[in-house]
Amino acid sequence: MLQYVARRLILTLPVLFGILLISFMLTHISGDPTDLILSPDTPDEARELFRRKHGLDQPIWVQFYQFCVHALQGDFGNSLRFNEPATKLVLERLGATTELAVTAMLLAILVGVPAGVIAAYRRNTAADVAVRTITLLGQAVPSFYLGILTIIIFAVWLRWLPSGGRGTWLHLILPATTLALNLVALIARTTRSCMLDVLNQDYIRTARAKGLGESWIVWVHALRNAFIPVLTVIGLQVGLLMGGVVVTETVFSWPGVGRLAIQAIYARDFPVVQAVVLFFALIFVGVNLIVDLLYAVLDPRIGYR
Amino acid sequence: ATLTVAQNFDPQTLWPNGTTASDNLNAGSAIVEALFWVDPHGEEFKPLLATSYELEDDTAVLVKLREGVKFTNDEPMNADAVVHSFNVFIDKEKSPAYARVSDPFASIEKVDDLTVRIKLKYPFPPIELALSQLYITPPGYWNEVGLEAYGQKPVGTGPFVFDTWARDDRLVMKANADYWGKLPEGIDEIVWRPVPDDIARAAGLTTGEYDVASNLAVTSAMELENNPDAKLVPVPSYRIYQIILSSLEEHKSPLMDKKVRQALNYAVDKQAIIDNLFFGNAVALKGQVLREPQIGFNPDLEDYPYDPEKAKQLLAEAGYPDGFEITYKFPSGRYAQDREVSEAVAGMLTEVGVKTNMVVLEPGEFLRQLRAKELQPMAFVGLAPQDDPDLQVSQYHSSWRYSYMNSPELDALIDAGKQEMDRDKRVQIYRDAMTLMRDEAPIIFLYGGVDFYAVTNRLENFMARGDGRFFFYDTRLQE
Amino acid sequence: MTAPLLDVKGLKRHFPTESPLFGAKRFVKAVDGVDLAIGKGETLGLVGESGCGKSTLGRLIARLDEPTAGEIVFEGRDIARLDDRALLPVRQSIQMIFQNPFASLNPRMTVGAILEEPLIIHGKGDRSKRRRRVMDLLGQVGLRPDHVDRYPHEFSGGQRQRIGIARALALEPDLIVCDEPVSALDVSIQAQIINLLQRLQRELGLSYLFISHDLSVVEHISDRVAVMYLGRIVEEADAVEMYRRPLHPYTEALLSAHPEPDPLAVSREIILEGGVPSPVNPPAGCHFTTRCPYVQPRCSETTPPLVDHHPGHKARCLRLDEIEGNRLTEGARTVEHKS
Amino acid sequence: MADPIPVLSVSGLKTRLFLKDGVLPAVDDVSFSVMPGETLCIVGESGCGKSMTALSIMRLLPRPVGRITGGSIMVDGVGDLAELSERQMRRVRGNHISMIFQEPMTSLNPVFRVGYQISEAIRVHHRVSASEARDRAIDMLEQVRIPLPAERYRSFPHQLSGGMRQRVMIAMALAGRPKLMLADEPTTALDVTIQAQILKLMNELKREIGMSLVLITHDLGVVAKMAQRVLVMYAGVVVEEADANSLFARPLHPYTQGLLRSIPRPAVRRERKGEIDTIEGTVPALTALPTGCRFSDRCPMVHEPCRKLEPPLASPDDIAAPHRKVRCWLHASPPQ
Amino acid sequence: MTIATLPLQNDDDLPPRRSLSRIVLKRLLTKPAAVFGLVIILLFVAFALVPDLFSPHDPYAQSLIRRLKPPSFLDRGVDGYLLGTDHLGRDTLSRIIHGARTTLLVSLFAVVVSAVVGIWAGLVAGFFGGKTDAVILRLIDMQLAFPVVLLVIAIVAVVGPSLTNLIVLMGLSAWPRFARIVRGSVLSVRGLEYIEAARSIGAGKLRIMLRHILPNILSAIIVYASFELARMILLEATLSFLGLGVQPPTPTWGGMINDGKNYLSISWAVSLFPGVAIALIILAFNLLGDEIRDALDPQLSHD
Ligand SMILES: Nc1ncnc2c1ncn2[C@@H]1O[C@H](COP(=O)(O)OP(=O)(O)OP(=O)(O)O)[C@@H](O)[C@H]1O
Ligand SMILES: Nc1ncnc2c1ncn2[C@@H]1O[C@H](COP(=O)(O)OP(=O)(O)OP(=O)(O)O)[C@@H](O)[C@H]1O
Ligand SMILES: [Mg+2]
Ligand SMILES: [Mg+2]
Repeated sequence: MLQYVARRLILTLPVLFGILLISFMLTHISGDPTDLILSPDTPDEARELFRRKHGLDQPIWVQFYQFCVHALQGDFGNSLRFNEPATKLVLERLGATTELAVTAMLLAILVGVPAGVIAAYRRNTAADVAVRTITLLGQAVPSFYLGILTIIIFAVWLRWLPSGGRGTWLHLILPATTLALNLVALIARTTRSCMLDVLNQDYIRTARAKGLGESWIVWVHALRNAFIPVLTVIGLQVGLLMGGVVVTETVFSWPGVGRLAIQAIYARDFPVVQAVVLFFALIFVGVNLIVDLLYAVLDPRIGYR
Repeated sequence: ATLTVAQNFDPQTLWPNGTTASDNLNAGSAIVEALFWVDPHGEEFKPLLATSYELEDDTAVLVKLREGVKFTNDEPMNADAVVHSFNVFIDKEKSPAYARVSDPFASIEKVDDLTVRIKLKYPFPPIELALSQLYITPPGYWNEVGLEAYGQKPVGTGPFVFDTWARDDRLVMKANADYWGKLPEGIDEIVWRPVPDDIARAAGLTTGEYDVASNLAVTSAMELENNPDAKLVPVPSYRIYQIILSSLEEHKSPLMDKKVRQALNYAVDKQAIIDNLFFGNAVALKGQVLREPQIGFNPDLEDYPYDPEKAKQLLAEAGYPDGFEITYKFPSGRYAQDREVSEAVAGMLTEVGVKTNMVVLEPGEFLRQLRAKELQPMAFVGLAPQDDPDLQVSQYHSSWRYSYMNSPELDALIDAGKQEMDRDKRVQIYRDAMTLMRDEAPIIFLYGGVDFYAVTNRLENFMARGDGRFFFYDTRLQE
Repeated sequence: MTAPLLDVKGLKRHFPTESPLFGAKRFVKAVDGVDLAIGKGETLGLVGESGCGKSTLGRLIARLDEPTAGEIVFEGRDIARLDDRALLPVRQSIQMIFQNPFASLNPRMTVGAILEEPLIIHGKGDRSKRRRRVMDLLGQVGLRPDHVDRYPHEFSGGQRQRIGIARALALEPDLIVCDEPVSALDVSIQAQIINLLQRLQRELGLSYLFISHDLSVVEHISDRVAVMYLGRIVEEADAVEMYRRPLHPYTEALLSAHPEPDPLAVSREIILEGGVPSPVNPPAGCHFTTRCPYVQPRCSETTPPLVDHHPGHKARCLRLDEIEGNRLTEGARTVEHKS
Repeated sequence: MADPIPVLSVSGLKTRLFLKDGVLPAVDDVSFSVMPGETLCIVGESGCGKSMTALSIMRLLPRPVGRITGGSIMVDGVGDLAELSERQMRRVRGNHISMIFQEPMTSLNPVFRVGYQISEAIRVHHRVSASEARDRAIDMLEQVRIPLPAERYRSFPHQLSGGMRQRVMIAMALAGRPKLMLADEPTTALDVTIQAQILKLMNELKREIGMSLVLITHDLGVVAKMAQRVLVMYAGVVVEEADANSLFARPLHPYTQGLLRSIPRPAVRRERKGEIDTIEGTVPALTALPTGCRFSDRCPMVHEPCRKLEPPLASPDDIAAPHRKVRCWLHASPPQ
Repeated sequence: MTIATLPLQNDDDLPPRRSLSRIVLKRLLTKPAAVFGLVIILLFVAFALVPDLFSPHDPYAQSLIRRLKPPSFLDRGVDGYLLGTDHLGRDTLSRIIHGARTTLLVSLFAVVVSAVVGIWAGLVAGFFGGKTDAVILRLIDMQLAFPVVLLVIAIVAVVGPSLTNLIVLMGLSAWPRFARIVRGSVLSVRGLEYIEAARSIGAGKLRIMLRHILPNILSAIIVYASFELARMILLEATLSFLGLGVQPPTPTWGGMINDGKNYLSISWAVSLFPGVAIALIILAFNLLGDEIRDALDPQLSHD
């Protein structure tokens, strides 16, 4: 198994390198940060000093070389805006984002999987229709809109929940729900179709022939099998989740990496953008590695090859 | 009690001379104070850490400091601290953001413990403005921790002391028990919350989570008007909204023709925009880029009236009886309702036959193009230089980085005004400049913005300034 | 004796298995040194248990796979290493009928399109000529002309297998590899297809490599039969001879285990004990040692050669002489049924 | 000694599949019974309703389309299965009646250890502790002659060969000590040598435990080897029922005759390359059955009444064979 | 030479010659869900093609006096403005009708772009396997690990949010998901006997990929595309929210929701109706996608 992990990690190296390369190029063709960080009426002399201080006056390939050398050590340089190490800025906010993303993911799984199971088992009944409707809403409502809507309803009208910020678990409810809705849709849908597949399998018939109870068959025998493809979807969702936090964190003033990222992009704060992208990629790769390992736990047919 | 303030963004640094962004300054200057400040009420120049200044000649200023003031780490606030702060301030590498204001400063010398002499490179009429932006930091602590760490955990003389800061979440300050002046009443603690979404900011105020919310969208503001627990504070902003009409040679377009530029001014119903998009909460420009109380404001000038017929006639005279097509750039998300205003203006121009190809720009790209003089031939901008006619008008000087006009006459007036230390003469120069600009119509004169703050009724005497700054001196928070 | 149509020599196909990060690569030796020959108009039956490499051998001969080693001499030419382009003419001569009539026809193509495709690929005739040929083919396999525009799912299993046969015939091949062509069919349809194959052979002079695990069918259709075990041919003989006098212990067990459809037949079934070995890790020496009732230590030491034991009857076993004499009296456990 | 009571007695069983585009009479008026210790084979080609019959007995018809619409399924000591509630039925499955399926590869849940799957079958019917169940499961594995049963207990299905998996299936089915085992083509997916092992094992176990066996197959060789009595099905109905010896010796129904002839038998094989006799045509779709006898459009001996009326399943009236039944107008007098 | 044909089966009623697309269409038309989806889609497509035929007003005609009116069937509504007006006094219904063009154009083309790239990548990866597969998989991983929104923002910020740029970018952001789906399907089809059969008659790689594999994985692709379409519509809306969407004043549904959200408390109608339009079209595509999959599937019994 260690070998498997090692092998997987080696395979991710080119991926990470590619991601760094792309993010470097993207940020550097997207404009001069001095314009964005210094006010427009700053004299040229001061601009030059700023550029020199941050190495922006060097030829692009020199910058790239420097960047690679430092990136390998986890150093993306100082944020142009904050004058602090980009890595530090990201790490400071990673906890908040993780809290939000993990909660949203758990929520999505805890709602989406049972919903999908029920929809599959009670195919074409009211429960199925309800699940499909929620799935549709999850696909049709933009999360920024949903976010604002929930703020107005639950914070302003009903006064049940705070409108934003991070703090108690009450603060977590609205952003996590908003973030989860899109995920729920896909998870429920996938679970439903996988369950439909599995419920038709011979071994389910075998389980019935043994005289096992229906709920045991559905929630243990069937779900354990159906969960494997669902897990893949969940792993891939992490990528979407990372995109989703950008919007959700902005709407709910959540002090996370997504908000940092979008501000950094707007400000062309290269080091921060690169650090964020790399961290997101690492998380994605890491989560998917875990997913792969979980596969082997859930599905004994898959060895650590 | 605790006062919670919701702004758009988390400060990048709490060292006020680190950036010019108002969200930073509002928080930073509650801890670190400047020599002077401009009172939002009277727009008057008042002493803070200094007690007075005196122009020894056109290029030498003698500043007297307040006695007995200490930084919260017990370092004394004295001439040494000012000299130290001054030297950092004029170092363009350390405080590039202030490079334009610090440019006239040449050097400083300590006269005695509470007196310093500042030398200027050239006569500089808005010297008060410059002095009000020099923030005084304790040299001992500064040298110990360095510029970056200072910004993360500043020590100053202000009414509040830094407590904790969870990035992008909350910045907590406690009242400074040893404050040299009068502490705001009832505020033991200020919590600064960054809330980027306009609606969320307003929502949080409605629910009582925030006591002060800045920079509200006009739609949210309207709603808050009916809130019994909070009051809406509209503050006319220094920001002047206009549509650039480039007349530069290299930007060939129908706008090269003065008549066309005037025609466009006639074609836009500014009052309708103000009334409908801002619910009346904006100030129509009087055909000039200076505001009513500003030095140089020309009371004799009138705005271009809304007159589409006249506009068509002028267009016809200029050789465009059927109008023309033109590119129109504008940012989305940079200014209040920038997108709506742009769409409204474009709609109005269509009525007189000018079809616009609208190009929306992401704010970052917008700023880049502004500076690179690429916002041609026509673009929506809101310029907010510091509160001085020269800083305002010199943006139309042909040598200015993003001036989209080239008028030797205007250049001459600007150059004259820049050095004129005599107030009355200076007023006349800028009035002439305004008259000239109205006629040349280098821009479509739109409106002066209004910033909206919402403040809980518990807070009395909240003061906000047209540059997005607000202060807690003299405020009172009820239990 | 004239040169056979097909002559396979020392054919090997080793599939690499997923190897660990470091360490030697491992292989599934699906086909491990097979020699066989098929004459013109002849049917060679190939039997053996599941996974012993029958299909792989068939696919190699039809050149749907590339051998690891060995020669496939077809009409005097080694086709073992030809690339796709060079294979194109060969494909006309060697065709294949697949096991599963439901999976071997593209569900999104009409019967006409399926039968016409080989003609298009090989540039045979124009549109109308091809159409006529398609109709002929349908007739040859007993389908009606109006079936031409239907989709495979509209046919029964037997009809689908006829389509598969028609496709194999389209290019007028000399040799057809039949990989279990009837095992997915109903009992009553199976006979129809076998009859059809035999009739086509008589009339077109085809040669068949007939792969099956149904021993009765193989006995019926084959001139000669080869028995495979774990990648190797262990016995080869004339069909009658093979069924009457199996030599190799595996063949013997296989034939004995085949249930006769007659409740009164006294079966002398040999039940094989012992684990079925994995093709990744076959036992040393004779591959059958793990299950052979006659096994001796020396069987694991040398790989027995495939030798003529009787004229035209080859087998791969070290103990043939000893076993043959006292078969059924020693070693082999037999079971009486219906006593 | 009184006549023994049948373990299972099915009468007039009708099973329908309610599909989107119509109702499929998958099983139509099937009756038979199984005596203690007896092996009954059901033969017939693909799609004739063999599996549906077995699944009807187990009440495991495909949901939601399959439903029993008529007849009774009496099980000794339980009553009519067709009348039981789902909860009651659960107690019958795996306890009174067990079933093993054709595909050993897919009939075991791939994610659970085989031992667990067996002990689960034990624990669902008996109040035993986990470790007791485990011991009994290992016992079962030993009974089905799996070497090193304690080790195999911890294997996952994919780690076993097809023959081993089928043994596990059998062990699982035996776990509840059923009186009756339904085996739906238990060896079709296996090699002949392995098939021989499994069939032998089933015979041995049957004798040891004293249970009855219903064996579904289409391989007449297997039938010959295993059956005491045989039920021949065609297109949803039973066309012939007889003891094994007489069926092979003298098949009565033309379909049975055709079936037996279409196997290349030693006699045919000897004149190699001769044509095998076949039944021409294909099995009709259950939705498009011919009127009259279902075999009429393929029957070489078809005559007048066959195309009009479906013959009853009855003892032949032309020969003395009291224990045989056949559904053919050749052996029954057509109604006037 | 001919061979005595075997006796024929008993199907005398010969079916007429049919093309697959006709069969599929015919099957679809018997399904209420499919018909519903089809009608909605056709309606919106008609809107997109000839918006002027349907829209009661000029979608760009603004009147600041008439702004933020509720639907005409409610109090304060203005006759002739069925779904009310937006913040600039433009007719919401007309903007939805005209918005269909941009919204469908952007989302459909973005799906097409991602499908074309993704299908090729997936086909090639799945079919050739080995090193090719490994390289494409790495590319997929790379793209998947790159947060899409960030990527699009970064690029749009540079190249500007023109319609073509948006389509290409959004399309490129989704290709790996298509590629994965296609690759998976190819792997499951590649081993089937009819692919082997095609090789045995000498069919080349391209022919096998396009004639034999692609049609058989089409239904998976169609269903997935209907899903992806929804995502594209939302992505455009999100980009509008971030100020990077389609240029104003061109109406798009997502943009309209975004404009409307600022007025949520003053006039809920502004953002509600474009939202309903999005939900409808997504529902329609989902229904149709599922039904097409069923209709294409020969395993399911039809007729
Ligand atoms: N493409 C492949 N990659 C790896 N191993 C393979 C491949 N094809 C076949 N094998 C392995 O080669 C061995 C022989 O397989 P083959 O399909 O030739 O057997 P077979 O005799 O036809 O079996 P069956 O009777 O089940 O069809 C098996 O162990 C199989 O798993
Ligand atoms: N789930 C289902 N949906 C629709 N039709 C079905 C279903 N299951 C079986 N059938 C149909 O019911 C009929 C009887 O099927 P059954 O499985 O009993 O046949 P069988 O005799 O067991 O065949 P085989 O030998 O192939 O297993 C067949 O025509 C079959 O097509
Ligand atoms: Mg095979
Ligand atoms: Mg069956």
